[in-house]
Amino acid sequence: MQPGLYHILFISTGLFFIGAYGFFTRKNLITMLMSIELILNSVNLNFIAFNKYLWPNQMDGLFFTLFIIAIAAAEAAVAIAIIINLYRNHQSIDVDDAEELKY
Amino acid sequence: MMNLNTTLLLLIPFLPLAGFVILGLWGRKIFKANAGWVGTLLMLASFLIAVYTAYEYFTHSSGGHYDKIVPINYTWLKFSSTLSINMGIMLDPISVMMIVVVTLVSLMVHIYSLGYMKGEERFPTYYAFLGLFTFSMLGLVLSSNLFQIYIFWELVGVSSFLLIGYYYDRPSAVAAAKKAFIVTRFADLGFLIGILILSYCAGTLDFTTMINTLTSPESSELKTSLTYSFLGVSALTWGAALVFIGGAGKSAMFPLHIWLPDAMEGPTPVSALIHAATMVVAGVFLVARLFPVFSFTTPGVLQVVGWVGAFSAGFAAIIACTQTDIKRVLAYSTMSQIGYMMFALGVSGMGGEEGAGYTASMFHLFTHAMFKALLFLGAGAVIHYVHSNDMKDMGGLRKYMPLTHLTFLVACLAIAGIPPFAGFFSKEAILHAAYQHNTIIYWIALLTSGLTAFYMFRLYFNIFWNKPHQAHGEKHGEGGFAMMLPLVLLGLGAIGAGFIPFGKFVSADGNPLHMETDIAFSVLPVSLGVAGILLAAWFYLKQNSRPDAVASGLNGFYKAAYHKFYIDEIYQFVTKKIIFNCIGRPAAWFDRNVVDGLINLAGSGTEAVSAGIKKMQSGKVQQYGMYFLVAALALAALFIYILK
Amino acid sequence: MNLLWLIGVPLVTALAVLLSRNRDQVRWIALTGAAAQLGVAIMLYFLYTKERSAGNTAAILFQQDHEIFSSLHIRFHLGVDGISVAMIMLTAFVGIAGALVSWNIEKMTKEFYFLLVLLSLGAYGFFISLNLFVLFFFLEISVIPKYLLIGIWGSGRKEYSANKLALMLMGGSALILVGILGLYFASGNSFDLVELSNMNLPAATQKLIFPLLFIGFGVFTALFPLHTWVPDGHSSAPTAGSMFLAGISMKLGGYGCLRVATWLLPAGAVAYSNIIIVLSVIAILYGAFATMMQKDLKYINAYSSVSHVGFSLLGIGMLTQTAITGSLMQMVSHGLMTALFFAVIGMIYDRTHTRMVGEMGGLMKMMPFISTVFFIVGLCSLGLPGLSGFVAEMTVFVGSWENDHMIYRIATILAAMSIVVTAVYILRAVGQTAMGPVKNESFLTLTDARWNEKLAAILLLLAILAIGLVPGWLNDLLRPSAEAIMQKVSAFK
Amino acid sequence: MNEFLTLMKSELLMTLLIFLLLFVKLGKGVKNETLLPLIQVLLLLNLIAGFFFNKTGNLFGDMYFTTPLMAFQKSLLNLAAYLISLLCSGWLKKTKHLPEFFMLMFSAMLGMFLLISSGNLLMFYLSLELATIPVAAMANFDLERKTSSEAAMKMILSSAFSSGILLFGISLLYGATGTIHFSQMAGLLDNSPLQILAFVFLFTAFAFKLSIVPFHLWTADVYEGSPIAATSFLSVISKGAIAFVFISTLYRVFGAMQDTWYIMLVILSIITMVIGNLFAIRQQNIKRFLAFSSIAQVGFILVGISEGGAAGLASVVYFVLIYIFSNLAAFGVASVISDHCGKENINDYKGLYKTNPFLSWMMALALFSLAGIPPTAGFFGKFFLLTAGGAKAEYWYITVAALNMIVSLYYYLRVVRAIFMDKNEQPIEKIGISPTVKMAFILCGTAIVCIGLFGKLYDYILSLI
Repeated sequence: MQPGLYHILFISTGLFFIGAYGFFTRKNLITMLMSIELILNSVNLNFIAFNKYLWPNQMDGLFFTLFIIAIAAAEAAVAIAIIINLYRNHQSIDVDDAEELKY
Repeated sequence: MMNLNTTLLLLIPFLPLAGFVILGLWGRKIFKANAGWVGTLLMLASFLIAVYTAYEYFTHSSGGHYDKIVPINYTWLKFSSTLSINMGIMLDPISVMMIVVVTLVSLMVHIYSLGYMKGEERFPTYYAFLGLFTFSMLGLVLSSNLFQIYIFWELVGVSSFLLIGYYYDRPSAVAAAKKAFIVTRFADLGFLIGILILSYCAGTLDFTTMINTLTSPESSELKTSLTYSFLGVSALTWGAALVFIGGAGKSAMFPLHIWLPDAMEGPTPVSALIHAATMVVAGVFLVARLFPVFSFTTPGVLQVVGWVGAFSAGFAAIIACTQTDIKRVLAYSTMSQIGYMMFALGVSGMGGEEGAGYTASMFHLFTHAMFKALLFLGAGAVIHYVHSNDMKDMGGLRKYMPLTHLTFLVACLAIAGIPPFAGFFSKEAILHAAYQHNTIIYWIALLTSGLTAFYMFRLYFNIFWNKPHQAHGEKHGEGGFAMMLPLVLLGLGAIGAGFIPFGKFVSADGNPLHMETDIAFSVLPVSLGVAGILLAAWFYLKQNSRPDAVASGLNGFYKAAYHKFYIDEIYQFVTKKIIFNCIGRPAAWFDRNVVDGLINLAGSGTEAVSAGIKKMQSGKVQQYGMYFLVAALALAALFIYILK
Repeated sequence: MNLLWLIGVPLVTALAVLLSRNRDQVRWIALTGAAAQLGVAIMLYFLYTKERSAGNTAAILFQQDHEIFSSLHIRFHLGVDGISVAMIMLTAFVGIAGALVSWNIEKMTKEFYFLLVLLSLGAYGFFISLNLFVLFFFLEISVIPKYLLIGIWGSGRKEYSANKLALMLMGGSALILVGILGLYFASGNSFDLVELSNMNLPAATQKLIFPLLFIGFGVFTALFPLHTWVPDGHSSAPTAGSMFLAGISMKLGGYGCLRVATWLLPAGAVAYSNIIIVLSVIAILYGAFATMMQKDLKYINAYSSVSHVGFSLLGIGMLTQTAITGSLMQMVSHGLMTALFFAVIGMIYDRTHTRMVGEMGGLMKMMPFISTVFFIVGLCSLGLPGLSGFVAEMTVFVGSWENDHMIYRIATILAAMSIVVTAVYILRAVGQTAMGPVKNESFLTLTDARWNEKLAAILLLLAILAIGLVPGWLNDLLRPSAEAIMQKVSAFK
Repeated sequence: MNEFLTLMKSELLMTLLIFLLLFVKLGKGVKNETLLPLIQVLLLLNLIAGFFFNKTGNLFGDMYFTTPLMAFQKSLLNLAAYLISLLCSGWLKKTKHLPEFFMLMFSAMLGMFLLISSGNLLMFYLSLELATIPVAAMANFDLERKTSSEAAMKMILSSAFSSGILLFGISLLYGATGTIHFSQMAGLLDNSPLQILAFVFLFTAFAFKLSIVPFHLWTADVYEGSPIAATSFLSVISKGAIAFVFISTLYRVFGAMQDTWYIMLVILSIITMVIGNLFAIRQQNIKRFLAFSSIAQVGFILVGISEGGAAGLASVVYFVLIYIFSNLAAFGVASVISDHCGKENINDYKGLYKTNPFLSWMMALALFSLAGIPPTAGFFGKFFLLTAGGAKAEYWYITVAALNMIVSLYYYLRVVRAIFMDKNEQPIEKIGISPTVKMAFILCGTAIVCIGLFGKLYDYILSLI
């Protein structure tokens, strides 16, 4: 059986929420970043699926995916740099250890 | 026609005003001790013009009938084409009579004070206030407009306040001044509302027009006004009654009389001027001024006037018998005499013989001004000498102050209604009028006249006879010439004023009225008066224990009368306990705590909410994300499922 | 006359004050500015009456119109009628008196005078603007100076009072803002007062917008129950601050209630007149009774202001020509009177360092001038004939009585009852401070008023007497303009 | 080619600046004292250049387009950047990596310029990330400070999460319409549930950047932790740029969904004003305080945006212009004081007037302008926003907005009160202000007082639309 659009959308939505769940629950900053990657990947799946099933004439979705991957890398680079600096200051990459700023 | 110069007329009130302005602004710096002369000379001029005016007016009747003349009428404040407050001068018999009385008594007081007030620190201020008062009183009696009379009414009140409170560092004087002002103010509230009602009904504030409108049965204003009513009483009746309340306040009628005895805190000449001869009769004057309206349109109110007057007359006379402060005795006697004038108006009709009460009332006003001023000035001389108001500190003064003694005796005889002194004629006329219209009032008046003779001679004997005088030895006790002159002049007035054919000049409808003296009728009142005098002599001529015995015999009643029937206490209770505690304090509390509290609550409530939601900003980035996603999904759900 | 003078003079004064170098310069510049402004105001009066007597019957004179934000229909449209002229003169008198009594301010003199001038600038602008936006702009200008004047130079719980005042006035402004925008949209985009007054907006719209504007302006003029900033604000403010607050700022509200709310929304005014009457009668009586219990002179005057201002609101609520004239007279009269009252209280406080009536007594002995003025103002407050208060209150009463219905009558009578209560508290205050024995030995060395204080008091007294003795001129000034407003209203009665 | 140069002028200049700094960095270390004035001059030139040769046109097959209004918006951002470089010069001089800071800032601005001009969702996403990621790095610029790195961490994580959701929305939008070009997309929108879901997700990205409640939670933490220059940048430039983009996206692309977003804006603007105000009341740290105040300000901007036409657009641009001056003046004062003694607490400001009247008046003026009190320009800005927002005659809506002005006045006055009225034994001592900073302050102050009184400006903005 050929997988249809809805199957893929189902998976991508699942991925999205798994990513979100990870972002909300994991305390390690790196893992949180990875969760965000999951969200981005669900988006990538969406784009590709839409491009293939609904609008196969143009490559918009595909290109978008490529850009997302690239930007995600850049974002991760900056994020990791920040996390490293955070580690220097806090001696920890646990998200709950950095909560001086509140209320 | 008569030869009246309007400028000259204006000078009558404005000369005293000039005295007020000049002495008020520069008295302390420039005139100092001469301030009295400035005031007196201005007053003298004013008096002379007033007499001249009166002469001109009364010698130019049109066939015995005296018209109302309004030589000056200046629109002061215009409300609508018909309704405006005018400042004018209206001459008619009563106003002309009044300007003479006012300027005369004022002049006497001015002269008298030259001696009496000599050396006072605020001597110029005193004369300034006298000027202000005289101006206001003259303005009042000359008013051509109902609102004008109210304006001067208030000014008279404030000058009375100033003069009562002249010794401003005495708390009792300040309290008395306040009381006088506030009580009369309370009555003025009635007056004001009365004015509003009457002006609305008549469509004008002008006396002449108003009286014409409200007394001619075919005028449309009257017809429509009679259709208005409130609580079953017609609007006009309310208006007239309220105006009378104003008059009753100023004239110290029961129950608004409580300020008058306290007002004796002022310098004695002031009491003579304001609280005996002029200001306190303003209420009588007011009723007389609007008499046609009272008489034609609201006879019911006139009944009330009669009863209130009669009751006050008797009531005050009883209290007067028990007081020991000589000025208070005089104050209650004033109240009693004004009661006479009031009920005389109350029992009067409008025209011809019916109007005898009106003429009698005015006549009594006139003679009373003479002898009551004289009594006060005499009492002032006594007080000046013994430095006390209490009759217990006096006695046997006849040898030390013979002139004062003599004039005081004349005045006492006059007020007691012994012929041929002035009081006899006017009182007789009043009793006559009462006899013809209302027997009960007549009997009250008769008894009161006996009481009057009693308490006046109680006063007289206690001051001049009774126990021998000790304190000052052989020293001569009379004041200077300035103080004696007015006594003599007023004494002459108290003797001679009764012989004026008053009815020829003053009557309710302007037509001359012949007043006969019925000897047979006079027997009863005169003998009652003589009885009163004899009784007083029996009690007080020599020091003895009879008064105390009688007082303890009448225990409860005497005490009540001595305490002025506790009216003051009732007022105290109402003001302090009810108004202050039950209205003022709660209002202030309510404002600070409830109204302001609500406003503050808005502030503190906001702060509380703000503190309550601070947890939302937890500082945890994961929670932020959660809010973010939930909010996004909720928004989407809202628009997809609910607000399609 | 070019009305720009009226805002030009204070503007120049403000700048000059900012640029001046020392305290003396500041004071003299401010005084000169205020005097010049008084001159301009009086000149305006004469030019106005001249124009009127020459037969110019236009509702609003000396109009000028400049574009600002043309796309939003915001124009710098100025003009005056009798009401504005009267208010401008009031402001000028209070302004110069305020400058005079502040002569001895030590702390931050420059800033003080600058704010004072700014405050008066707002008032002048407000009274001459004929564009709702400009009017609102000038109304709002005066909020911050008030806040700073109280907060910096005040006494007592000054920060609290300043905050409360600023926030409550801001609340009022917020309602006004909504009302103005409402008018703007309802009228098809117009801010112009003259234009709006000639439009007959649907009655439903008027009834919707009227309360917003009336309550908004009502906050400024101490409409019950939104008056609570008055006692605190007035009592904490420095002398000149209180004078400006009570003498000018509260009048902005009254003027707004009339000029904006009533004039533009006559149907609304008619619909709500009963409520206004009830509220103002409550304010009159309740203010008077609350005053009776006060012990601090400034609180006494502040609460009595609530009561007195109630008369001008009552006049507006009554909606008769005479009542409105009376209401305006009351605004002018109360402005002068209360400014003088605060000035005198300030003078007393400067010397005795207390404002508690219980601690004073017999001041007449040491300061006859101040005590006499105090007494005269008191008399004005209790409505003594010959002084301005009487004329205004009586006009309100007579005007109110013109209304036929029993409710109006009863309201008038209730309002009139306050004259007794007023007498009670005024005489109490005067009796306890100026009269009676001297309670405090140290007071015996106190001195009477200085030249600047005397001048200030005399200027205000002259104005009070000018109205009280010869009210005709003020009546003639205000009545035709009140009539113009009434013409709009009577169509809906 | 010619067209390319003129139309993309702002972006090209920005790129030029970035490369210039890169070369500076490559060469021998230039001292901050010499570099900073240079950058300031360059920024001024950049600002001036922004006012010339502005045309309408598009490039790269509709991926990029510009109009004079957009050029004006970019100039406003340039102006803000120039002011920041002046006002924060105290901190900038002390920072170790000055060229890097400006490089990051210019990159972010380049992203914003492209964002404003983007005609395509891809372009939009790319430039949005370009406008965001460098700012996170800027937030981390006080490398040794714990709060700074915490702020940066929160910023980068939140924005990454937000862009995830944005992308999910974009993907759905792509799925629903089959295009990523704005011009084509506008005609294809039909309010289907999928589109609404996609739109809401897209909307959250704007909401996040504009800090609309409840997407605002990162704002206060990041503002407080970041160095003041970064905070000013975030609160003024970033917000202004996103507001411009937001409004043009809503109007041009999602015009068909106006019914939906109008209600959304009404709801969110009210929540934003209320919550922003309520939080601002309690704040002690001046930066955090200004953060919440700026959230409340955004609520007002939303009121203006909700109008949906030229008046809304013009009033927002006008307001942002005023907001730049007002907010930067406030941040400027905070920055001067913070540099001098490290005090950022409102209580430390007590008695400031005694020692520093100039700064005090500046702060007061700025706060009054933020509160919308005349004669400051803020009054005009707020009034016009409400005028625009009230056009639908929803009285209760303007009433709520107007009532919020009272609450906001309350907390602005708190600062004024501390400065002018409260007593303090040890107030902040007298601070010497360098001429450039003073000039910037005077510029801000003059603008705050005069912009409103100079009415033509608003008409000019309107004429650009």
